[in-house]
Order: sequence, then structure tokens, then C-alpha cells
Amino acid sequence: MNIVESIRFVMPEIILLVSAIIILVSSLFIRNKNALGIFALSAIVAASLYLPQSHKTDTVLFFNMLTSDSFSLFFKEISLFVAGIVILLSMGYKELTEKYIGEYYFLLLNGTIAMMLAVSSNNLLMIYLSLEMISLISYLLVAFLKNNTLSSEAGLKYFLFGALSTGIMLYGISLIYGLFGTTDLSIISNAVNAGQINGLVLLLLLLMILAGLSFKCALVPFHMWTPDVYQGAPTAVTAFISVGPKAVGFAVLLRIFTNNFFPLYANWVGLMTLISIFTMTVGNIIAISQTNIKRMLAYSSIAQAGYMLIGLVVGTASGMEGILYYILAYVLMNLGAFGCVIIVSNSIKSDAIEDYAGLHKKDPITSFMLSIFLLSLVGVPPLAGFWGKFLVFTAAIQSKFILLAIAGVLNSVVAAYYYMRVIKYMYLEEPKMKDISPKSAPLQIAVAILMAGVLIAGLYLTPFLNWIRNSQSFLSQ
Amino acid sequence: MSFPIMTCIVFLPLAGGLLILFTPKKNVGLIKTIATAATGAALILSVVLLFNFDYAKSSIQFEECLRWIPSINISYHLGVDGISIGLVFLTTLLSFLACIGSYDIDIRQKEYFFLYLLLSTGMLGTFVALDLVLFYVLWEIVLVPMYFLIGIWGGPRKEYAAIKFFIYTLAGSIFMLLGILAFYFTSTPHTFSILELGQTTGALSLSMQIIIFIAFYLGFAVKVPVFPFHTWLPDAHVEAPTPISVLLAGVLLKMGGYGFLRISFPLLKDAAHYFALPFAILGVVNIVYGAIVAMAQTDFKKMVAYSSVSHMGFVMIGLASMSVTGVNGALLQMFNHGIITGGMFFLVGVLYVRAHTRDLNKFGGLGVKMPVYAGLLIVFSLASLGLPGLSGFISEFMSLLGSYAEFQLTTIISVLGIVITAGYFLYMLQRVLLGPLNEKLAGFSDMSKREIFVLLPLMIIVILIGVYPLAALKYQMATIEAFIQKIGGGVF
Amino acid sequence: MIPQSHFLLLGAALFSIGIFGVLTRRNAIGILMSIELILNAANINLITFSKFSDNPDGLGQIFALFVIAIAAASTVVGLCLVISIYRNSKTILINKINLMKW
Amino acid sequence: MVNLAHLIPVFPFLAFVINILIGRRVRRYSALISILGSTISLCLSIYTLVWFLKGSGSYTLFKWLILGGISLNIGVIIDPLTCMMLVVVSTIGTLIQIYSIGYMKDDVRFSRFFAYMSLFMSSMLGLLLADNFITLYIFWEGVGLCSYLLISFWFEKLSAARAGMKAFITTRIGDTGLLVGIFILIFSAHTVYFSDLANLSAASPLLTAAALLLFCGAAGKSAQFPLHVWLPDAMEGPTPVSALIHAATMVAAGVYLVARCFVLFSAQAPALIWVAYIGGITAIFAASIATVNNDIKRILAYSTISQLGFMMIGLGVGGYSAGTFHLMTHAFFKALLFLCAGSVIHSIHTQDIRDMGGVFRKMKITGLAFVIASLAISGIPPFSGFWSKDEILSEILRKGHPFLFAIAMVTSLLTAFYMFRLIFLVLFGKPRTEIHPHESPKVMTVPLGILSVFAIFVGFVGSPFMNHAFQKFIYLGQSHESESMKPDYLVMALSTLLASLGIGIAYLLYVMNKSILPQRIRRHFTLLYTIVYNKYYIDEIYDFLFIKPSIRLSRLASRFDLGVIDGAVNGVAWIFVILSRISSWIDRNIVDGTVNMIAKIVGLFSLILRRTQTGYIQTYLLIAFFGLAVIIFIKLIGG
Amino acid sequence: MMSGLIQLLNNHGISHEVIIKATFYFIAGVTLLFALFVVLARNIFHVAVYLAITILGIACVYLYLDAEFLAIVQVLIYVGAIVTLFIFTIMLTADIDTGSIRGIILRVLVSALVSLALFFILVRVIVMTNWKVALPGNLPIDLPQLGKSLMLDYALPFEVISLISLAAIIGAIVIGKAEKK
Repeated sequence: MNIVESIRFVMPEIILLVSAIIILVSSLFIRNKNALGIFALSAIVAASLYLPQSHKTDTVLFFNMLTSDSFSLFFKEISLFVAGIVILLSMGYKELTEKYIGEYYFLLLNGTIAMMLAVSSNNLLMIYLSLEMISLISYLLVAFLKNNTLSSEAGLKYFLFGALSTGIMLYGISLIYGLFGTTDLSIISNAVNAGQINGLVLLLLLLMILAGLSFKCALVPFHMWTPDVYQGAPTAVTAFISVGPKAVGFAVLLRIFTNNFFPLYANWVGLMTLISIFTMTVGNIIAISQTNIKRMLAYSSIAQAGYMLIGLVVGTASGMEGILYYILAYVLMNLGAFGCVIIVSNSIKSDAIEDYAGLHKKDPITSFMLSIFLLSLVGVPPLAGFWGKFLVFTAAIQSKFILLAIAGVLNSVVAAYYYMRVIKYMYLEEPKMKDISPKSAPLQIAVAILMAGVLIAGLYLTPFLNWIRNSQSFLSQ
Repeated sequence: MSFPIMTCIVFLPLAGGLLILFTPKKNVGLIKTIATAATGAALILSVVLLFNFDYAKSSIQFEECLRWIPSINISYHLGVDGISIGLVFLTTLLSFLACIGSYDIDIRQKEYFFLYLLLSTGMLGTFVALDLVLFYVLWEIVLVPMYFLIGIWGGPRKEYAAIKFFIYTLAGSIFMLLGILAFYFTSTPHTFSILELGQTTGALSLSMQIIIFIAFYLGFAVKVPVFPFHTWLPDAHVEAPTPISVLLAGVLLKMGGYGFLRISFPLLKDAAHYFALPFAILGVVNIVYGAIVAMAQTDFKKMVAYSSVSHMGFVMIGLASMSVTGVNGALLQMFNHGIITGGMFFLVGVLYVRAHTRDLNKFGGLGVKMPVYAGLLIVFSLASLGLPGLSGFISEFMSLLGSYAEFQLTTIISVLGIVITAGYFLYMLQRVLLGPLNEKLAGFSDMSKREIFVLLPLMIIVILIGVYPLAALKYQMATIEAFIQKIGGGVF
Repeated sequence: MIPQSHFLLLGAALFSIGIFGVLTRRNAIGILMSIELILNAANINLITFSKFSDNPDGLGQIFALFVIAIAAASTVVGLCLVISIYRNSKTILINKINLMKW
Repeated sequence: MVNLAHLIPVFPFLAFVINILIGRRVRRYSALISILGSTISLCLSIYTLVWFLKGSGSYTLFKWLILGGISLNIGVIIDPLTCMMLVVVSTIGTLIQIYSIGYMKDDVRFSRFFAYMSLFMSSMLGLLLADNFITLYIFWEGVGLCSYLLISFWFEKLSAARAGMKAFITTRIGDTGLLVGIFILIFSAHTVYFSDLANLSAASPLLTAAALLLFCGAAGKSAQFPLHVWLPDAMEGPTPVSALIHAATMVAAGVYLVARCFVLFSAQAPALIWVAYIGGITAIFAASIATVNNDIKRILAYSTISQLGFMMIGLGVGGYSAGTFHLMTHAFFKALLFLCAGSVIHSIHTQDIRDMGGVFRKMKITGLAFVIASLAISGIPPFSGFWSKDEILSEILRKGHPFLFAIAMVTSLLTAFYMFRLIFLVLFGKPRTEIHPHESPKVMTVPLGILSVFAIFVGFVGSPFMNHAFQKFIYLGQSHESESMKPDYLVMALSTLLASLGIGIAYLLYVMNKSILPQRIRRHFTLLYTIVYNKYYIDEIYDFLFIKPSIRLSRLASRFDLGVIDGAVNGVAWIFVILSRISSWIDRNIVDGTVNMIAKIVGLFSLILRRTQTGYIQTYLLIAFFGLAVIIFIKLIGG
Repeated sequence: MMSGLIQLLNNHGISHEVIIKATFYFIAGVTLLFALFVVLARNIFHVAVYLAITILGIACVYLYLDAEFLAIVQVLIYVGAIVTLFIFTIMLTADIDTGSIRGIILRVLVSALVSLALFFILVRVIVMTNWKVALPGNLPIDLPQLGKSLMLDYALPFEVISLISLAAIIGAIVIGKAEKK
């Protein structure tokens, strides 16, 4: 489909872009965090309202650069949701000075655009570009507290790690181009179906693509940047990169592996199984001995990625369903957890788990919500997190990945320990902290929304499941 | 659909809990009233249930079924039959009494009663859920409030006990989840409904059954608790506040036995037959080992805790026998143990409130100061050491009789367990009530009206069942008959 | 003429050298430079393939073009990060930047 | 006429309930309530007896429990044995309760005492009426409970508390045997009813086992040899209790059980022999202890044991009527003995016979009763003991058990000896310490009188003069008639002779030369004496063999539980923590960790490696790459 | 310019083929050499220069692949912009030395091992794979065509690139700008 026809399909992105520029310009005059934030928020809302209109039927846009299908729609919605929540969190996040707030929102909105492009791109070129865009923006956001050494250190580390892994991916893409003479995924998948490709080359290609993507999803062995970056970054940004890029990474992973490369299932299933088990185990085991809650959540998010990967390994429709639902749940509960962390750190100026002692006395609501999110991360029914695990394990059992399932459940038992540790500090210890400062409205709104999400998605998940069912229509299999 | 009585029974407490969330923290009186009202209402409803229950029928009654997650046909499916009705009554009763028993909780009452009510909803739900996933969900819901209840209001080593309990049971039940999933995929058509599985799973191969059985076993054995998995129990019981110990011993342990009775045995009968002997042996180990360990305890609560380990052993041998008498005995034993041990824990609490210690060697001669207490303690101890005429005897006798039909030797050994039980209970009585009065205790007052009110119903039930067991048995016999016919067991 | 594989080998060599550099350079800027090498390696591949591929749509070259642009952008970002870290902790030696560990 | 037998236990039970609830308020009247209760049941018992003689029998009341195939109905058994026992028990019970009014006059828990007594009465009567094993077992444990409560009635005394516990547990050991026996019967004979036992005439090892196990229970209750240890300690209880429970009624329950299942036993010859010999051993063994003991109540206790052994012999050799006959007579005179002892103790507040003496002068009635009872137990004609004991002896001889006969003879000799040792030391001679005996009040002496009458005359019902009315009666409804009714005069003469010989020796030793001779004898047989004096060290042996080890075992087990099993669990947790420490440490000085590994692969520079100290981004990258490379290599080697 | 040179050499009887080959391998060699310098040299300043040279070498290689336009872009952007940026940054941060050598040897060796391993794998892949190869020498892509496809088929990527650059620059300004405190 040519450009002119395609435009209306990317209206949401355009809305975001325009409003981003408006914010940038207006920030020269207005430096009010909340005002700009609310404007950005309204832009997000507008975009998400427009989103369904923009997608009627599955089509390909911009000469097959983008594809507009229900799958991408699902992830676009997720991206917008994440962006909205993160904006709310940023509005309440004290560390973020008002000085460069305009630029901040500008970058955030651009990041959102990049995510929306990435999840819908149908061409390795587009994938590369949009991922790079996400990366660059996240580097900048991570280092956004320019006078904070930790922040800029995190930024640099993130950058170096990212640059290298995307470099590798790029090299892989170039080889793919060499193999198939094109970067258009749909053509490639036909070629793959035709078969006759050397095993070693394939392996190399898969690995090189994986390098870039597992950097985004923080899978072993590309996970090590996670704790440092999560700790150093402004917490609002941490929240963003812990869900946004991850979700996108998984989206791309799914699109490539379960759609285009699916004929090669036999080639990559073993690999993925390995990565999945390693990812969850490493994440969980290291998380046990963490003392900083942000680092702890970093490792936990590594582990969570491991669980999600089970769904991919299984490679069936139900596995797909599981992973999508898991991503949904993960977005809700992880954002929520970080939101609570922001609320707390706003008042006690610390991220050490010990400093959460007796939080229930000072701030019952927050500690209650945080416990809900943590329990959901543990996978206690009937919270959203449980159903994520449930569906994933269901898929695993269904296709006889018994060991994988057992590894998963054992891990979730181990995981319970460190999540409960935070709860223990909050409820079972006596408070050391002084009285907490009043909380900002946006933060509370955000966290409230997320908790409602966790509860609803846990108690009545039929609509969500139907939504997901529709979102994976394109799946061959 | 008619009046959804099951739903009301299960969710009334939770409703109360939510109400409590919106009452001011200061207004403790109101909070207590709400909690009592909620549990009381549930109790009344369950009594209504008892009266409307048709105990000639062996099938599920008061069934309620809604589609919850149609896509993987998980349904909201409740109902009672002879197996669960007794336990439902037990749970509502104990929740109500323990709720009154928790009036002297003096810190953070609001949280306490909220969690308490959440807990009782979870327990009730577990007993009436007829859909495996729903069952699992409610089963897990019990964990969280229990963690807090032990961890916040518990004794000195509460945190250790709480996390131990949590991780332990979670580890057990997570395997149960795998078992549930295995059920789902081995059944045609795929279903989580226990009833449908009851019809279909005959087709399962033995090896598959064994795998699933083990998965479920891990889940249930931790709760019961069966021998190697029991060590969370003494800690949890000792550290938990009195009302919570009551519920732990009275209801939570039953969830395990109920699981065996509702899922493992009927749905996996070949595996059940396959594992019958090991099961019986473990039961005997529980009985004898628990008794022996109990004898060595100086902590009153710990002693009672280990005694429950011992008593649940009878449930196991009764089940293992897979005979009408044995299973009837096992089920009745669960009920009786709930009542008796619940009472025991209340009594321990009564003493603890006064003495602030549970060290048996620090008491003595209380029979003079507290005659009423002495009387009650004697009655419950005798009931729990299986004295004929009190409820404990009937169920133990039936379990033993049933298991004797299958496993003579193990039964005889467990009969010896009874002697040890008598030993440590009398030893306890001697150290607490008899002997010269320990003058440090001279200031003790006898039991208060409230305490007596809590214990009286339990004692009445103990005596009633002891004197006329059919009063309780009639509810379950028809169901058990059918149950045995289904899984193919002996008459005795 | 020069066989295609020789170009590719050149690219591979550059790639490996770049990797080596990234792994060994202590100076942050040095690492950035090594990354440039990697990107160039990719570019060489792309262009080679576009020359030797049977449909001369020039995709390879265009891709390379984009890569160069990206390289520029990322260098900008990278260098500004280097500057800010230098501003904060007066060093750009990777082995001195270790506030956050374990 | 109507069935009222099942009401017999009810009234005492009501008395119990009333006393427990309002006893402390009505205080004195609680005694009347209890006595009223048991009097009513006495009347009912007599009524039942008459009614039975009129020729009606057992009946069932209502369905109580369903055990597999068997549906268990509560009913009452009405047969000679039961009727006899009912009358005996309720009579003695009533009398002793009356006596207790005096004895327990100033006790703080007066009403509680009578409550327990009533409870005991009701469960004892229930035990007698039970028509099946399970009901019997229930009441069996019930009387056990009452004995526990009453033995440790003065629980402020630790010894009393201990004694009660000892009694309960020892009997419980026997009861487990009983329980298993019942199981075997249920599964091999598919019945729990006594009425069906008649059908089990075939001898089978399983049934023998069952019979022996039942006998275990009986031995526990009736304090037969291995399990007798609890009875002497049980004397810690108030004397009326000892009289009622530990002399007349409860301890006889064991004998009653054997008699009740006599058809079963007689079908299983080996079991029967066991019963006989156990009885024999017990009889002589207990008697020997009684000869040297110095505690008035304990002497009586041992004599009880020995007499029960006597009954067991009687039953064991097949003398059904003999055993039951002695059971009845013994009930009366032993109760009488205890009550006398009680009234002595009541007046002089000591139990050690060495401190007594010359009580007779002050306590005529008591003394008289005492003497009568002693004559009865020693078997001096025409007192009741004589007839029943003689019955047993002749039965032994007739069935041809010379050895047992010898034992029985010696026992009766010893019996006469220790009884009169007691008599002489307590009643006659001079007071050996400062004691001020005085006659007990009417309320206590009247029962003594009544019982003495019984002790004298009750024997006649089984004597040739009333041509063995008792035997005839006891066999009513029974199928076979094994015992001959003609008296065996030789045996009569012999036993009388031995009895008087015993009395003579006692007189010789303790009256003529004021216990100089005993010292000398003691000196000659020091070893024997000490052994016997220490009751053959049975208690010590048990303590050493069972009690200490079991306590040690339980300590061990609990340590095991804490240490090993729990330890294992904590171990796992600990391992996880360690694991996490380790892995986070690896994460920390990752180079050390991983590069070490590489170094092993490379096989170089390990020394320099250990010194490298980073935790930096490049290391992370290195790891990433290394992982990548490793995966590729694996795959390459793989294929 | 190239053609002139080749003409000249032809006159001395060296065949067209040979010259091209020789020059190519020479250039490739130089490029790799300087690439090695880039990663090995101590003085970061020199490194920048070496990088420039490497870039130029690669540009020449592009010429052999009939991608003159890209060669020019390469030179313009890299040498003109990127390397200059590097040099500025080096001056700003003024941290010339590359840190102490202690403990680095091992890292170097391990890294060398890893990258060599990678190199060999790549070599193996490149050699053994049958790439989509048409006969060389099909007419090169001419500039207009490139421009057209940039404006049509690749319009979106083009826009994205511009977005990226915008974002990058904005961010860089924010973060790079010195704060006066």
C-alpha cells in the first residue's frame, strides 16, 4: 500500500509525534511538570482512542514496511498503556526536575512511537531502525538525571551493552539479507518454508537476531545490564524500560520466531528451552540476596522473562496465548510495583529493602498495594500474575514440556521467598522511618489503576483472553 | 437457580471483611461486631444446610455452576455432599467460635479481622469447590492471610514460622497445580470439573495415574501433614495466636485429608490402590511417631500440635483401607479432630492468657484453682486420647477397624500408638491440674463467661457424637458407600 | 574479478576486530570507536550483497545509508553520555566506573 | 411386666450429672442424691432378677452404629451372671456410698467424690448389661476412667496423681489387647454379640489368639500377673474407693469378662489353660508379697490380686460356677475388709500396721467385722469364703491339675497366714505407738454390720445345704452342665486344715512371742525376704525395661524431629541462600568466576586471573559473548 | 580518477584484472591493519586518526562494489562528522591515557580468544554458504534510482531516521549541556 493510503493507518503515531513537538516547543515557555504531563497524557489517550479506527482489517503499509494486524494492535495498545502510566508516574516522581521536563516527555512520546512502529514492522530494516530508536531514547532517559552519577553511569552501561548487541543483530540482519536477498519478513518466511538452508548459518542468524532481542528482553546471557541500569535510572524510567522495551522485544521475538521462522522450530526450540530455564533460575537465585528493591525487581523481571519464554518454547497457540496474557499481567504488576517504589522513595529517600520496615504503619494503602503486586508476581491466585503462570504452564504441560514446567514451578517457589521478604519487612517489622510526606495524586491514580487491573484481570479474565485470542490470529500453527 | 446458599456461606465472611476495610481503625467494637456477625451468619446458614441436606442421597447437593473462564472451561462450581458437609459445618462453627475467641487480640484489630474473614472464606471455598482450578485458587487464597496472621500476631519466632509455613505449603501446592493441569489434558473432553473427571478418568493408564497422584500427594501431604512434611506444623501452631492455631489444627489440616478424599482417591483409584500400603504405613508412622514426639514436649501447644500429627495418622490409615468403615472413620475423625483439637488449643490459650507461658513444668495443681477449666481440659484430653463415650473414640475405632480388614500388622502397631497417646495426655493433665498447687499460679481466676461460651458447644458436640455417633455418621454414610463402590473397596 | 566471499571475509574480520576492541578498550570513547567498526562491517556485508544480489533494487545500499545515519545518531548519544559521566565522576575509564555492582 | 433393666445405669448417671452441675451448692445432699440413684438401681436390679427368674431375657433398644456389614444395636443382656453381678454391685455400691458419708465427711471435694462414685456405678452397671463387645469396651474404659479419677482424687498428693496415671495406662495396655481381640472376632466371626459366641465352638488358632487377647484386657483390669502393678498403688485413693472399685467390683470386671466369654474360652483349650496358670502364678505370687507387707491397705490389695488369681484358676480349669461363685463371695468379704480397714484408718490416721495394735478394745464392731471377714477370706467354715474356695479347689482337683492344686493350697495357707498376721497386729496386743482409736460413727458401722451378715451367710447359697442353688442358678439358660454338684469332703477338710494352720502360724509368730521369731526368720532368709518385701522388684524392672526407655525414646524422637527432619528442610532453604550468595558473588566478581572457567578451558594464566578485579560493563559483554560462543560451539559439535 | 590510473598501468602491461585485485587486497590489508591499530593503540588521540584512515579504506572498498554514492556519504559523515565529534569529545574529556595495564592482559587474551572464535565461525559460514549470487557486473544502481526508492519504498524508514536524529540531538543537548551550579 502506498504512502498516501498508508497515512491514516499511522494516525495514532502521528498524533503522538505532533503533540510531542508541541510539548517540546511549549516547554520553552511552560515548565510545569503536571501541565505538560497532562497534555502528553491526553495525547496518549487521543492516540489510543484513535487506534481501533486506524485498524480495520489486516493490511500491509508503506510498501510492506509495516503490517497492521491484530497482533500489532494488541501490542500498540499495551505500549500506549505503558506510556500513559509512566507519564503519570513521572508526574509524581520527585527526582525529575522541572527544568528539562519538556524534553523528557518529548523523548517519552517518541519512545512510544518507536515501540508502536517496532511491534508492527514487517521488515527487518524497520525492525532494526525502530529498535535502535527505542534503545537510543531509553539510553537518554536512563541518564536523564544528569547530575546524578548513578544515572549517567547506568546510561553509559546501558548504551555500551545495547550498542554492541544491536550491532551484532545488524550484522545478523545483513547476513539474512545476503541469504534471501531481501529484508521483507513475509518474503523471507516463504523462502524459509521452501527450506534448504544450511543449519550452521541458520543457527548463527538466529543467535545474532536473538542477541539484539534478548538484550531488549533481558534474557540470559544478555541480562547483566539489567540490575545496574534499573538501579541507576530514574525510577519512573526504570518502570518504563522494565516493561516497554521488554514487551516490544517479546513482540518482535514472537513475530519472527513463531511466524516467519516457525518452520525452523526444531532448530531453535532446544536453544530457547535452555535460555528460558537459565533466565528464570539465574534471575530468581540472584534476586534472593538483593538488598535494594530496585535491583531485586530487576532480577525478578529477568526471571519473569524466563517464564514468558516458556510460552514461546512451547510454540503452540495456547503457548502464545499464555505469553501474551503473561505480558499483560507483567505490565500491570511490574509497573505497579515500581509505582509503589516511587511513592515510598519519594518519602523515605531510599530504595533499601530494610528501610521498608513497618511501612504498613506509616502508609497502609501503599504497603497494601505493593503487597498485592508482589503477591501477584509470586503468582498467588486469583491475581493476574497467577493466571499468567497458569496459562504458560498449561501450554507447557499440554505439549509435554514437563521438565520445563517443573523448572518453572520450582522457580516460582524460590521466587516466593524474596517477594515475601519485602512483605515481611513492611508488615512484620517495626517502623524506623519518620512520617511520610503527602503523596502526589497522579502516582496514586496510576497505582490504583494498575491494582484494579491486577484484580480484574485476575478475577474475570474472559474478556482479556478473548482479546488475546483475536490478537494472535496471524499465527501459523 | 434457587437461593445460592453455598455462595452465601462461602462469601459472607469475605463480605464482612470488605465491610471492615471501610470501618475506621479506631472503632474496634464495630469491627468485632461485623466479624462476629459475618461468621455467625455463615454458621446459621450452614446449620440450615444441615437441616435441608438429604443424607439418603450420595450425589452432590445444593449445586451451583456458572461459567467462569469458558475458553478453558473453568467454571465457578460449588456444592456439598456427604464428604464436605461435615467439614463445612466444622469450618463455619470454628470460624465463629475462634472469632469470638479473638476478641482479646489487642493490636491492629482491623487488619486482623479482615485477614481472618478472608481466611475463613478461603477455607470454606476449598471444601465446596467442585472445579479443580477454583479449588486450587481458594486453596492458595488460604495461604496469604495465614502468613500474615501468624507473622504479625504470632509469638517470638513468628516470622520464621510464617515464612516456613508459606514456602512449605506453596511448594506443595504448586505441584498440585501441575497435577491439575495433567488432569485437564488427560481427560477427554478437557475439563477441570471434578464431577466430570469422576466419570472420565477411569480410562487413565496406571503410570499416568501414579504421576498425577504423586503430584497431588505433595500438595495434600504437606497440609495433612504426613510424616516427613510435618515440621512446619509445630512451629506454625506454636507461634500462631490461639484462634489461629485453632483454625490451623481444626480446619487447615482437614483440607489435606479432604483433598485425598475428594480428588486423589476417587479420581485416581488405581493409583490409590497401588499406594494403599505405603499410605497406611505412613499413617502408622504419623500415629506412633507423632505420639512419641508429643510425649517429649514441654511446651503445651507443641504437645497438642504433635498430637494432631498423631491423630491425622488415623485419617490416613482409614483412607488407606479404602473400606466403608475405614473411610467413614477417617472422615469422622477429621471432623472430630477438628472439634477436639480446636477445643484443646482454646484451652491452651486460656491458660496462656493467664500464665503467659506454655511450659508444662511451670504449672501444677490448677485443679483446685480452676475447677471448671479442669473439667473441660479433662473432657477434651480424654476425648482426644480416644476414651469411649466421647467422639474421638468412635472415629479412631472405625478407622482402626476398617484398616484392620486390610493391614492387620500396621493396625496393631497403631493400636499401640493409642497407649502412648493416653500416656502423654495423662502426663500433661498431671503436670497441669494435679499435684501440689504451684503458688505462682495462686492468683488465677477460673474461666470467664466468654471462654466457657466458646468451649461449651464444642464439648456438647464431643459428647453427642460420642454417645450417638449416627448423629454425625448419617450425613456421610450414603456418600461413602457410593464412594467405596466407585473406587472398589471392602465392606468393612 | 574479486569473489564475493572476500568482501564478506573483510567484513567478518572487521567485525571480530570491533568486538575485540569493545571487549578490551578501557576508554569509553575507544569502545564507541570499536562499535563503529562493527557497524562498518555490517555495512560492507550489506553493500556486497546488494551488488551481488540478483534483484538490483539497491536495498543493501539504502540499508547501509540508514545504518550510517544511525551510527551518527548513536555516536552523538554515546558521546553525550560519555561527557555527562565525565562531568559527574571525572573519568571515562570503564574500569573506574563501577559505583553499581552486585 | 416391662423392660426396665436398661434404666439401671441411668439413675446413677443422672445423680452424677446433678452432682457435677450443682454439687458444690447442695454440698451435703449430694451424697443423698448419689445414694438415691444407686438405691433405685438396686431395686431395679432385684426387679430384673425376679423378672429374669420369671423367665424373660435379653432385649435390644436402638441402632447405634453401623460397621460395614454389622449394624450395631444397643441392647441389654439378661442372664444369670449379669443378674447376680447386678445385685451384688448395686448392693455393695449402695452400702459403700452410705459408708462414705462418714468417711469423706470433711473432705473439700465431698460432692465431687459422690459424683464420681455415681459415674462409676452407672458405668459398672452398664458394663454388666452390655450385650456386645463394643458397648462393653465403652463401659470398660468408663470404669477405668472413674478409677483414674478416684485414685487421684486427692491429687494434691503427687503420689496419688501418679498412681492414677499408672493405673489408667497399665489397664490401657491390656485394653489394646482387648481391642485387637475384638477386631479379630469381628473379622473372623463377624459378630460383636456375646450371644453369638456360642456358635464359635470350633477350635481355631485365630480364635485362640482372640481369646488370649481378650484375656489381656481381663488381666489388665483384674490385675493379673504381668499387669498387676497398678493395683497396690491404687490404694492411694480414698478407702471406700478401694473397697468398691479395687476390691469388689471393677477389678472383678476382668473375671466377669472371662466368665462372659466362657463359651469362647472353653472352646479354645490352650487359652483356658493360659488363664488358669496366669491365675495360679498371680495368686501365689501376690499372696507371698502380702505376707511381708506392712501397709494395711496394700496387704488387702495384694490379697485382692491373689483372690482374683484364684478366680481365674477356677475359670481356667473350667469351673465356671466356681469362679463366679468366688467372685460373688469375695466381693462381699473383701469390701467388708476394706471398709473395716477404712474405719480403722479413719480413727487412727495411719496405715502402717507396725504402728497399730490393740485397736479391738476401742473398736468392737469394726474389730468384729474385721475378724468375720478374715475368717471368710481364709476359708474357715461356715463362712462364705469357705464354700466358694472349696468349690474351686475341688474343681481343680477334679479336672486333674495337681500342680495348680498345690499352688492353690499353698495360696490358701498363705492367705490365712497374712490375714491373721494383720488381725493380730492391728486388733490385738498393745498399741505400739501413740494412737487413740475410737469407734466410727453409725453411718459407717451399719454398713459394716450388713456386709458382715452377707460375709457370713452368702456362702450358703452355693453350699450343699441349699443344694448348690447358686450353681443351678448360674447355669440357667447355659447349654452344658460340666460341674458335678456333689461336695468333695476330702478337699473341704484339707483346705480347712491348711487355713487353720495358717492362722496358727500367725498366732505363733505375732501373738505368743512378740514377733521375735519373725526377726529371726527374716535374718535366716534375708535374700528371699528382701526380694519378696520389694515385691519381686517388678516395678523397678518395668521402670528399667519400659518406662525409662520409652521416655528416652521420645526425647530422642523429638530431638530427631528438630534436628534431622526439620534440619533437612532448613538445610534446603540454607542451600538456596548459600546458592544465591554464591551466585551473587559470581555475579559480583564475575571475572573471577567465569574467567576462571575460561582459564581452565584455555589452561593458562590462572595465577594472573585470580588477581583481576572488575565488575564492569565489559565483563558483562564478555560474558554475553562467551555465552554466545559457547552455544555456537555446542551446536557445532552437536551437528 | 580510478580509470585514469588503470589506464596508466595498462600501458606498462599490467592487466586490468591484476591491478584491481592488487589494489583491492592492498587496501583491504591497510584497512584491517588500521582497524587493529584502532583497537590496540594506547593513545586515544591517535586512535581517532586511525579510525579515520580505516573509514577511508572502507570507503575505497565501497568503490570496488560500485557504491560510489555510499563511499562519498561514508567519507562525509564519518570523517566529516563522527570522527570530528570523537576528537572534540576527547578534547573535552581530556583523559588521554588508557588506564593502567595491570590485569588487562588476561582480559585481552580471553577477548582475543572469543573474537577469534567468532571470526572462524564467520569464516566457516561465509565459505560454506551458497549466497544468492548472480553473475557479477550487472549494471550498478544509479543515483536517481536510489533517490527514488528512498522517496517511495523507503519513505517511512527515512522519516524514522529523521525522527531518531531529532530525538538523539535533543537528548544529547539536554544531557551533554554543562550545568552551572
